[in-house]
Amino acid sequence: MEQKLRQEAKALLEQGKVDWIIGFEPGSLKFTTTPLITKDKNDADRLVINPFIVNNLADFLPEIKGRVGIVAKGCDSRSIVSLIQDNKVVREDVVILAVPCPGIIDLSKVERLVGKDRDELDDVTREGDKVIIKVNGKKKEFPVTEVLFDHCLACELPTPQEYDILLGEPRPPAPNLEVSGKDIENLKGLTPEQRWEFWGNELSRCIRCYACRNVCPACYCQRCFVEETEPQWVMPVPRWQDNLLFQIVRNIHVAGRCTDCGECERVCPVNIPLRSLTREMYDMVDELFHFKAGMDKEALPLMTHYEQEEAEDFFR
Amino acid sequence: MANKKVNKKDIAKLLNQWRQQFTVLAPSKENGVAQMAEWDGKDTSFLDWYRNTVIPPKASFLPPMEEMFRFQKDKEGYHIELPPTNEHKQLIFGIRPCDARAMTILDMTFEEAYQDPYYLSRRKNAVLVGLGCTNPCESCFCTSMGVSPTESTNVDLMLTDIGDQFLIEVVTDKGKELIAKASGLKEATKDDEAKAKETKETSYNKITRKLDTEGIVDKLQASFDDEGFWEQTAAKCISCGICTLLCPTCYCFDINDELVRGEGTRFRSWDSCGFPVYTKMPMENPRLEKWRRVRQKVCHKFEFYPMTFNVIACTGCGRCIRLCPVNWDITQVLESVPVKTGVRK
Amino acid sequence: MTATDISHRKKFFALGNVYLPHIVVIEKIIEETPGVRTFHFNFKDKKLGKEFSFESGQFGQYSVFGIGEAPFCISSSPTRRDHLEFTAQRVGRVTNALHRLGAGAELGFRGPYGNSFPLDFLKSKNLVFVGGGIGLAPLRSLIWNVIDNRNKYKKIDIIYGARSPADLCFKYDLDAWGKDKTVNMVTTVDKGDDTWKGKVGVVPKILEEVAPSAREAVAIVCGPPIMIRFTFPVLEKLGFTPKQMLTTLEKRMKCGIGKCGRCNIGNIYVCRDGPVFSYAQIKNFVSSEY
Amino acid sequence: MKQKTEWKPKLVGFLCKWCSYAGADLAGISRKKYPANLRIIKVPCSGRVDPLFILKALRLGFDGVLVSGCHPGECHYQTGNYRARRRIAITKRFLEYLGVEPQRIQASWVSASEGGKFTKVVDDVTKELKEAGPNQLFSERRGDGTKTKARSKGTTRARQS
Repeated sequence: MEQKLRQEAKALLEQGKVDWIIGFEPGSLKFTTTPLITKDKNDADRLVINPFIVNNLADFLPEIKGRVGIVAKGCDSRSIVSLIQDNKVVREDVVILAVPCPGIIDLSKVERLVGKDRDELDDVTREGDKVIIKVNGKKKEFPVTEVLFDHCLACELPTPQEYDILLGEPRPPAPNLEVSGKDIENLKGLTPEQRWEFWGNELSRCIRCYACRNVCPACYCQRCFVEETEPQWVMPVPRWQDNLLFQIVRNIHVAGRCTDCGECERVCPVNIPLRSLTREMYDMVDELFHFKAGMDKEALPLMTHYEQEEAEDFFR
Repeated sequence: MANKKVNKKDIAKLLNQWRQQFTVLAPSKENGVAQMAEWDGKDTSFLDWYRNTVIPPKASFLPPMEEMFRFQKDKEGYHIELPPTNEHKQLIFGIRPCDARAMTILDMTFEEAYQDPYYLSRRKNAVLVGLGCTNPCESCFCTSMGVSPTESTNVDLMLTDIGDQFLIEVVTDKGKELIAKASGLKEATKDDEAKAKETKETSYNKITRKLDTEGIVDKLQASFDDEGFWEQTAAKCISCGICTLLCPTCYCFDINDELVRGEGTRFRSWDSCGFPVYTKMPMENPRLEKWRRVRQKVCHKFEFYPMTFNVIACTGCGRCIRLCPVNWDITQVLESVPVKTGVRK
Repeated sequence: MTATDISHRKKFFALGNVYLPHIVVIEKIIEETPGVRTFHFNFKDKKLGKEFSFESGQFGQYSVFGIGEAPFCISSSPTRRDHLEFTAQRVGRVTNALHRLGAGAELGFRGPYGNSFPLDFLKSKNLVFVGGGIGLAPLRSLIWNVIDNRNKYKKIDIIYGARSPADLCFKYDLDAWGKDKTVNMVTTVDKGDDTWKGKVGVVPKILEEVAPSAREAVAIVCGPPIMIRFTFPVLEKLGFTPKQMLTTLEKRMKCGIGKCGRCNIGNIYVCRDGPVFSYAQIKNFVSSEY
Repeated sequence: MKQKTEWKPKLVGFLCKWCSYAGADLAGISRKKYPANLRIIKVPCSGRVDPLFILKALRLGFDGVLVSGCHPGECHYQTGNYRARRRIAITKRFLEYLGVEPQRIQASWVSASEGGKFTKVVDDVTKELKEAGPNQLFSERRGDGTKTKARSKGTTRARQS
């Protein structure tokens, strides 16, 4: 798969079919990859595909000028489709190099599983449905479902639907909503007061680095409402009330564009369980409006569209 | 003063003695995020898990947000009032040498020219008890920044792991006082000193990430206008504030007012040069482009700070590398700065 | 360079805290142009007002309580001290709020901050003031300062322009300087109207026409960045050396004392090391971000 | 005799100028009584109401928010009220999930001629808000991170260094 990707990427640049290639190259730390954004065909040899290609590269599309060949897992491809729906990206300007994705390994889960930090591990490899973790020379084996990201467990589209070049065999979806939705179920078991307190607590750690927003392909506004000063909607200080207000409104604003790629939760430096917000919104949008972001290129964006009769029960 | 030692299992006792006089802050890990937090009087499990905090200890001196003053309006006009002064003294237990050095670097900015009363009063009232690293992270590169993972330069007391005990180096007068008021400490023997020396050497050699900063100021100066280089360097940056807000030497801040039902407060809060609005003026923005902001971040630390204070504003703590959403690695960036002959212009 | 030595600067802190503002009262508001107002103010505490001193070119941080702070230069002259003045264009959160205030309203003020025009260097020289739009505000403090000490300086040229006659600020000053026989006052607009009798053309062009001599002269330039960038080359053509050209720069500032980080150009903090710079200094900045 | 004044919920209403705002006006003219606890903000269309407005109102301490627009099919701009319906629907549901009392987010269709309906809507909403009690969502008494231990899932080793 990797070899094919490198060849295709190189060819795309050589033939002038794209100006840029966006993919992954090995990162500077163990078990990491890093986005590679290049115009140089020689860089194509650095491209990799492995169980650690975490980033949703669609995030870079709106800011890049010119035609782009982009490596996309299923979730990334949904973000790309969503951007196309919103006229942020022109379909003809992207060449989607589709990676059928067996799920990405969540190193935080690995750390919790073996009680060691990621840089203390000797090796983490995936073999089919198992993951083999080597620590202090000893091998430990776990079902891969124990270390995949929650959003990967819930994945409805491992192989991009919208693509130009398919790398490897398509994988059928097999969402495990029971496991991936455990956190949300637990939250729903609490009283409203407890839930509000929970979120207040969680957001009290927020330092307002805006990584969740900046890493989100659905958050493409030139100027975010938190940065408005006339009026100042949200105080730009990291206080739980303002943090929570920011996060709630951000979630509502990306409703119908959030593809549950899980990036916001992954990048949060203070471990705020943001996916418990985004996924609930995702399910809610599906339930109310039968809409899933980025699944259908022809569908009208959620907030520009309506049905005559829907979601009316609470209107007086 | 001769060095002391303390049994690891007596650390709680020691901290409780200091707690009489200080608010003791120690590594704590609520919700999986390590930071210096008020010690509960019992838990010393951090001695096992603690490598370094996510939130740098600067947060105890330059908090993520703080009240600068309050204001009120009545018939006579506005009245300004300082927030209740926080006279309580902080003892930071377990600060790593890289972060302790960062405090010294921050002192330069806050003491220089105009004194910053908020930061300096906290700093003056605080004592730092360092704890040498024995298990540094893969992302750490302190030794390249002139910091040893066990050095005692910027703390008041320094602890070094010597097996079941810690060797305690008394570094400053403040440290001397701390020791004088503590019971249950023993004199360190020659053997202990030798063990500590060994720990220090081993730790030092565990730092594998290297960065050559020789001539970095000149190199950056020569490449300052190399737009192509900076654009390439900035390409994968997402302009979030993680690497700056969580950097132990970053100090940039924002000032904002809030008025709620006649009660006003002016806040100071962490800010980041990575944000586009940071330099935005109504009519123009000198650092609108991402590459300009990335350049500012790199050059502030490795070019401008050395020009002004003769010291690089980076201690190699590695947080920016570990926590970056896209693995933007400062060591790689600095190594890729093109070598150019001749000075700019 | 190391950090600017500020030991000689007057420190005028409330309660010894550099961030605390003093309360000042707006005494009068003059509408200069639509969207630009000059505020006359005095310290609420009269005693403080007497103790306060500043120099031409320095600025202050003004608070509209509950809204925030913004920096403006003190646009009145230290030689005329019955009140202080600053001029603000309505462009953002703080200036919008300022423009909603009336006489009698209270503001916060801290300062004076920054360096000032080097009066010793200007002494016994011919002075060429080049201003555009609201950029006349900092020059104005110096111009009055110089006029009030007229015998210390030689020839004075003032070249001032704005987009249209309606955009000319400080018309009362322009009149006064126009009548002053010891001053050569040239006013220009980019685009005139039926009643306009002055020159028409952008400031750098008019400057080239007026062609003041560079001999024993210093040019002091302030205006929008685009004007400043086009004015320096004209001055160079007229024979001015970079040391003979001064300007004052504007950046986003929050603290005003070189700490908060946003107004730097390379290792220079405009608030602490400036805002007055010579073109010779600017040329040496590591960054071209001025 | 001293009487304890009854607590009245503060309500902010975003009213479409083409219908509900006129409806409220009509209610006023015809001297129908509705509780005086409603602050009205006139909007060009219910579709103008960004969920941000609703959250901001709650942040400022309003006990409830009412968005009122034209009946389906009667929007001056054809589709504004349908779009509003989607937004408000997800806002209400999402806030409920977060623990906000559902009574605080209210919506209605009121035409320019329905002065009576407007009065009733405000009455009913006020009653419901009385049940919900004062809005303390953003007050320091709740959700203060320092007072309670959270049940976060990020428990052990993640991000410790």
